Amino acid sequence: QAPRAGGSLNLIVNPEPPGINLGLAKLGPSSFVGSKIYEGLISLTPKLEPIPRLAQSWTISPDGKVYTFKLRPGVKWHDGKPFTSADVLFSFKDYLPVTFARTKLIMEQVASIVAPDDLTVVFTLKQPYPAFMYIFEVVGGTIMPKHLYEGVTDYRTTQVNNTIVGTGPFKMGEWRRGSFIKLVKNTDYWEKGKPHLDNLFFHIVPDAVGRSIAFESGKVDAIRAGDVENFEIARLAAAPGVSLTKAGWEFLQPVGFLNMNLRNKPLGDLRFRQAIAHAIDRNFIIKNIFSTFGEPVHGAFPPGYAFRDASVETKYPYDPARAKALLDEMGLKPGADGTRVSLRLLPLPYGETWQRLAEYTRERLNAVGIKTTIVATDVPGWFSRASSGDFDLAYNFVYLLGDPAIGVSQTYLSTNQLNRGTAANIDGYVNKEVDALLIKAEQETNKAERAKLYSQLQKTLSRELPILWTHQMIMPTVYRTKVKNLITTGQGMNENFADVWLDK
Amino acid sequence: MKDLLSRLLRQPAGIAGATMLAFIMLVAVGAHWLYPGDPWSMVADPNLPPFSPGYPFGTDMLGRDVAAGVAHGARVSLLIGFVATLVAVSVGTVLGAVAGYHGGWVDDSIMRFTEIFQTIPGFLLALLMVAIFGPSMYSIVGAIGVISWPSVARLVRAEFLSLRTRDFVKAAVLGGQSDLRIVFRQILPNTLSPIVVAASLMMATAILLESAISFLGLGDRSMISWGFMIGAGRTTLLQSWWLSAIPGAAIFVTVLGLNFLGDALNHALSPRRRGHS
Amino acid sequence: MDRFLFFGRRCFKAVLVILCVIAINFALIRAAPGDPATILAGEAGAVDAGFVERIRQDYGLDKPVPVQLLTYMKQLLSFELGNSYRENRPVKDIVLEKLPATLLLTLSAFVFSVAVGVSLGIAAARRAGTWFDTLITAGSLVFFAMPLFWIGLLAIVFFSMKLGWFPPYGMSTVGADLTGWAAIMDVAHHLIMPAVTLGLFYVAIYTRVTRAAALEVMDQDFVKTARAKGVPEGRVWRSHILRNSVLPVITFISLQAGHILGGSVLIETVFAWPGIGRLAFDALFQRDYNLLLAVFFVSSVMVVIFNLIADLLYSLADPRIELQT
Amino acid sequence: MSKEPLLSIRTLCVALPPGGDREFAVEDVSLDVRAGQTVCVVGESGSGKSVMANAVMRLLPERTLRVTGGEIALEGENLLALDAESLRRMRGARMGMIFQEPMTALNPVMTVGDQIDEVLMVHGQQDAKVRERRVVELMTEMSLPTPETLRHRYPFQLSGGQRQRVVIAIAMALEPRLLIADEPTTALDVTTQAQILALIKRLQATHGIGVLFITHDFGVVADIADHVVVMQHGKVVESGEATQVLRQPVHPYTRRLIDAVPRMRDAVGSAEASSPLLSIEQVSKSYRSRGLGLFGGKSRTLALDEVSLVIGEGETVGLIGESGSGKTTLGQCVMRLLDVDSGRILFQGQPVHEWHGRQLKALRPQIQMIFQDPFASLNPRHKVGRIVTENAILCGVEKTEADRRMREVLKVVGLDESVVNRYPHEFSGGQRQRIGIARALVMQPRLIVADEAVSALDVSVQQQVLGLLREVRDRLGLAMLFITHDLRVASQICDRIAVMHKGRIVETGTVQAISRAPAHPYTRSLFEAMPGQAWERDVEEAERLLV
Ligand SMILES: Nc1ncnc2c1ncn2[C@@H]1O[C@H](COP(=O)(O)OP(=O)(O)OP(=O)(O)O)[C@@H](O)[C@H]1O
Ligand SMILES: Nc1ncnc2c1ncn2[C@@H]1O[C@H](COP(=O)(O)OP(=O)(O)OP(=O)(O)O)[C@@H](O)[C@H]1O
Ligand SMILES: [Mg+2]
Ligand SMILES: [Mg+2]
Ligand code: NI
Repeated sequence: QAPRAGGSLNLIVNPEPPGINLGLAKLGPSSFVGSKIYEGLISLTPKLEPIPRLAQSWTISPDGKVYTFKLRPGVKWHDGKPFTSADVLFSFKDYLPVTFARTKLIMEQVASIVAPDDLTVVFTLKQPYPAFMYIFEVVGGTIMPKHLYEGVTDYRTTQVNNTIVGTGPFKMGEWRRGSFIKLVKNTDYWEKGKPHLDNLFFHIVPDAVGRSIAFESGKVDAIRAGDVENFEIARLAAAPGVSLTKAGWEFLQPVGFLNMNLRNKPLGDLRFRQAIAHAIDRNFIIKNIFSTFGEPVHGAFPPGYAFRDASVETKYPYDPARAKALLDEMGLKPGADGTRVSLRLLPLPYGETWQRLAEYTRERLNAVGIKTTIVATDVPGWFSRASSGDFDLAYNFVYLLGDPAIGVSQTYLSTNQLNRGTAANIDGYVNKEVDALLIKAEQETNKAERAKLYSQLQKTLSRELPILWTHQMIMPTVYRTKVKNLITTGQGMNENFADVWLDK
Repeated sequence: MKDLLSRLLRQPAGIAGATMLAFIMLVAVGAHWLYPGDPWSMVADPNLPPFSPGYPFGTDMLGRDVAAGVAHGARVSLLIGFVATLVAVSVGTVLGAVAGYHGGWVDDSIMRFTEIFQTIPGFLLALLMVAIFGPSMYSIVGAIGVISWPSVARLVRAEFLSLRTRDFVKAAVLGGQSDLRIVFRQILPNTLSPIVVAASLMMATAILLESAISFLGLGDRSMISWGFMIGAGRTTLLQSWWLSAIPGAAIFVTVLGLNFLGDALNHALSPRRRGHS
Repeated sequence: MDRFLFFGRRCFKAVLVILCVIAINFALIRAAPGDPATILAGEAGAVDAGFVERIRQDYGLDKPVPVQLLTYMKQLLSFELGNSYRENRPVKDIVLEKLPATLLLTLSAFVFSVAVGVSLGIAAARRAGTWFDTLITAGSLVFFAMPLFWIGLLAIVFFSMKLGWFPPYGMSTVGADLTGWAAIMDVAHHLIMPAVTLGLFYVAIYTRVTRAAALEVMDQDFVKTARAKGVPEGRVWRSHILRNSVLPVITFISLQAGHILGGSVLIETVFAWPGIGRLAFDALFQRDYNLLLAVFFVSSVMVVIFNLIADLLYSLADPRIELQT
Repeated sequence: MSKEPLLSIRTLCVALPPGGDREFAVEDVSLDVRAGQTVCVVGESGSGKSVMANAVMRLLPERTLRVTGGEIALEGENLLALDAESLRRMRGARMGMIFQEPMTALNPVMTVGDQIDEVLMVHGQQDAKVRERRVVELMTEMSLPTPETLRHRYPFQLSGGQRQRVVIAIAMALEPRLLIADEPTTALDVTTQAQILALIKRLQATHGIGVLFITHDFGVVADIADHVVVMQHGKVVESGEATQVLRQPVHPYTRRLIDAVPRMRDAVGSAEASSPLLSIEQVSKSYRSRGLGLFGGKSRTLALDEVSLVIGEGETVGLIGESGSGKTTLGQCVMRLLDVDSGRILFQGQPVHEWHGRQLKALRPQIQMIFQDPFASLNPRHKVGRIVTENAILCGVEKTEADRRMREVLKVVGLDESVVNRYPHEFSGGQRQRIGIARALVMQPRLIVADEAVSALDVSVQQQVLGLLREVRDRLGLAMLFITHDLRVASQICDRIAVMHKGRIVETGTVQAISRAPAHPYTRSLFEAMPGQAWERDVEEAERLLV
């Protein structure tokens, strides 16, 4: 079927992003909108293989240290200026390291970046880093227009950031704050004949019920995972002319888990953590709290993730009796009211589902004699408590970002503990062997060797249980069937939508 | 007192209000007996609709009994309403009394202070305070109290301003009574009826405020209150309407009851009772 | 002349009150756990050491709170409200962008509730003691007793989903690109549900106040005098009872100004109305200090202006009132 | 005079709602008002005077007060049978009414001109110019000063007398045949009252209207009535020509009422000198009231202007003067409820105006007060026992001693001991005033200040309380500062009177001496305005002849 040109696609962005300058704002909503305007050097297939975007082709030296990108010729910024290797240099050397901590961290591995000509960029690493390619997708490696920033010193706070100029298939149209963001077709897009759509509208609806009504009443054509509560998905998807897909989250791959503060007694005791693991029914969580959108996990590497080795994992099935036995064994006898020990649980303040998960956990833990109090906070309070280690238990989730070197290491490295964000090792897990494995595996270019290292890592982690992994989050996207090519790559809804078109 | 009660119950609004509140109170008191155990415990299949056998109000997403939640929630909601009102009324009464009795610069400064709190949009202030101290029963009660006292203070002040010029106060001064005694023994008892009326209405407002705070996701997750139930259940409005409709109805009945009672009290206590009833 | 002086004094006092409001809010906001830096860091997921400190320095958050307050006040004196940490734009722009929506919403709600409330109150008082009176008083209470957001949600489900009469959310039809009259009608169409929902809550209040006031006025001698003059009943109500009954309503209005702004937080959330109520709520959860302070500032100013207008109205409606501060 | 009555009321009955103290507010009342005649209706409070008047205007609240029988005819037309519209046309045009309170009888938010204008307009005068001319004309006729500007004022900007004139202007605007006046002068002071009465008389003479005049003041009746109707408990107990009823009352109730009217000739004054108990020396007092202006420019009212007065042991001094002359202020300075600005107050030679704190507390029991409004002066939440003894106990009197005193005092004021467990609202006005007196007496004071202590009471009750005060005073040898605006009342109890005018004491002396030869022009006008003087002289004459 040949794509049909024209039409507007109506989407929901929630919450309203603080800004859509993707170089600066990397949060979910900003990426969702910004990824239509800005581009990276590459994109990723569902199997996470790189696809050319601003880079037409690339080569990696055999020792894994030199990455040479050939850029696409004839690409123009939305303001008509030509896109060149200088922009790439500017983005990775100057801009992103200031605005985005992850890029800054990874750039520390880079020895030099040079541009031999207008259409070539060469990155030379200090040591091999096989995950390097992943930093070039649009969100992590947003290419910013150098010409706008001439003379600017502070990239993070300059007002130039409010000028939205990218190379993507859509241009900034109108942003009526609190109502909608409108993007319009970039008629000068480098891929001739694309994009198919004329306009993109991102509706802003702060209330969850309002969002599901927005979809149901036909005002919007697609909703992303998290826009409505999971239990609404089945009903919405059942309507005629509506489809559901679970694809498009291959790169982000979120995993939910329970952080346990190992610094606090008795959480430092492995038996106690195991008891907690046995006290919770992952299947119940997936079925009743996440409305079947999830898969149980028993280790740091969920199904489908690179280098996963399920065979080495220690499993902790739901078994309250076993949990009690472990607690007894530790000498934590129940008191008169059945309480063995009291803990504080920090729920993730991201909507009712996570709150219910906390309530469920509290009930299950209470049932085995671990008296749990929910310490409610708002989002900033949560960030502040979690990242400073002020909790006993805390629900959390992270994006695994394609490669363990980027997505996993941060959570277990003993050198990356407090006040470094919530994806860090806030539990205070210290294991020299794990540290060594992580660092070694990050630089290992041989895939088989690397797999072996990670296999070892998974074994240790699942045995020591520094974190209680609960489930891999399955992220449903519900959309009207008339929307074609909505999700085609591993970037999912963060793809640039050049290929999307509307059927009659 | 007996007289007041009989006057109260002579009005349809009084009867209606008293009946509604008595019923709710009965449920609140009897919650432990009606639904022993923890209302949070997951006792049945999730999402049972109302009138399921054994679960007249159905169950929620985790299989908790909604009826048990409503019964136990009555305790918490009434408590929050009551304590918040108590806080507001005590603070407001003391400040209003001092301002109204003393007059002059004391009155002026207290009224300026009150004005400040009336100028800040109350609900936003409440949200801010709940966010600061973390969502808990105490912070919610405190926040509601803080935004409610100014109206009590104004009311009490106005009463005091008019009462302090009354001759019986002069008589007390001539009898050598101290200011403190005059305020508390002579004037305050006479302001009781408007305060009681205001308190009954304020309690209704407090219950509504708590539910609004919960709606915005700042409720206390360790106490089951109606506000929490609505807040937690509202996203399921299209799916399992009863999760928010039933506690909503409970709030409705209580607030309506309190309002009826407040009206009836107002009527029963007002001196110009002749004519319209 | 009197009015001019009155204005001068009122404004002077209002400025003091607002400065206090700001100081209180400033202290409160800073007492909240977490600051813009933790949020930025938290959202960035992974950060390096020192990142948070650097942001704090950038925003001057590392200084003691009193110093920060002083700096802020100085800024304020030159009508400078600072930049939003999050959006990295002047908060003035952000607030001004959303203020009209809130003004439109609250004023419509307000006009609706006063108009309906006063009419119902007078109607009830006129037939005091009858079933009609009971019906009105009890009926208006129904909406008073339901949580505001709950009425809103039900209204959306019923009037938008089931009947399709009104758009379920937003302030205008997205992507319709309407201009002129059509655009105004479009906004009006979107406005009806939120404004009525917000207003319904206050209808009960105004109904009661008006009814009580009218009952009181009804008994007064001058009403008898009017009747003894042979003034027709309709005119007795209009120019004697009504005019005197609205006085307490006006007093109440000024007391309600702060409330109605608070109510708009809920309504703006439920109906996706792009106003400053919701903005404040978001700013609070992002610890966007400057933005939040600006919203508090603007809404306090609004309340003050509202009170001022109410006082002026009062002094116009009641010649006995000498303008006092 | 024509034979046909203008207004004819026949066997009128108005039922009270169930649960009232009697079945009918007005029962079997019949009376006639003829053109050019003034019919006065007298009777104690609650006797049904107002209800009757409102029944004529058909202004009774229909739900609570229903006319159950009888007829009311105006110029032969049955008012009770009229439909709403015809009734409306009738009101204002053919019958007008004046109410007691001039403040509340006018719409506070409408200019007085508009209010007069309205009556013209609703009765069909569409031409605004014509109406305007008529408004000015009417106001001039009512002797209102500068009608052109005055008509744009609001009621609160007018004095009581002026307001009442406006009300009369409204009632007279369409020259009705019948004017009903329900206590039109009770709220006014004597001089203003005299003016208003003169005005009504003049209108009646020039327009030949019939006036139904309700009052409880026999002085007023004597001055204006052609015909008198006496009401008690809703019934007419006596009715007849004014001279007849006033001189030879037949019904015992009428006689009682007339006897209760205080008379100047009973004046008890004595100028005996005794040692001074209280000396007020050159006391000044001003009130600050906050004015407008950016920083609150203050304005001052000088309420007391270098006032001097001496009260001897056991002496009663009356303080007389029109409203606002500073009487209350002086009383409050004496009682130390207010601080004086300058001057001295000596009590038993002690400079009490300087006292504060403990010293003042010790002084308190010695000077006590009896208040004007007996209800407002008793805490409605306290039982009588507590009200009477509380202050004494707080001043250090033993509980048992206080109780003993209370019993004694209650006997003195003529109250049963059983009252101690009741609340103030369970008593009549006269009883309440006795409770107030008992409270003062329990403290065993040396001086009592009575501020309008009998003004709020009915004439008959007034007489009782005055008698009681006289008795108590004589028995206990108390000194008294008796504040009143009623010369007749003052004459009943005061040894001397002091006349206050605009913050100054303009004259002092015994009542007899002053009334015979008032020195100050203000005092003279005060005496002249006193209603019913002719009648009093006549009565005295008659009595002298009898003897
Ligand atoms: N609106 C009313 N509803 C019920 N009872 C009333 C009403 N107005 C008057 N009454 C009763 O009717 C009786 C007569 O009252 P009315 O006002 O005629 O007395 P009055 O002679 O005018 O007394 P006053 O001298 O105090 O004015 C009283 O017992 C009073 O309580
Ligand atoms: N609290 C006050 N503040 C300001 N002015 C006052 C105050 N009390 C009285 N005045 C003024 O002082 C003057 C004297 O008042 P005062 O009450 O002593 O008069 P009065 O002779 O007792 O009058 P009345 O017969 O009406 O009781 C009046 O002009 C009055 O307006
Ligand atoms: Mg009367
Ligand atoms: Mg006085
Ligand atoms: Ni004749």
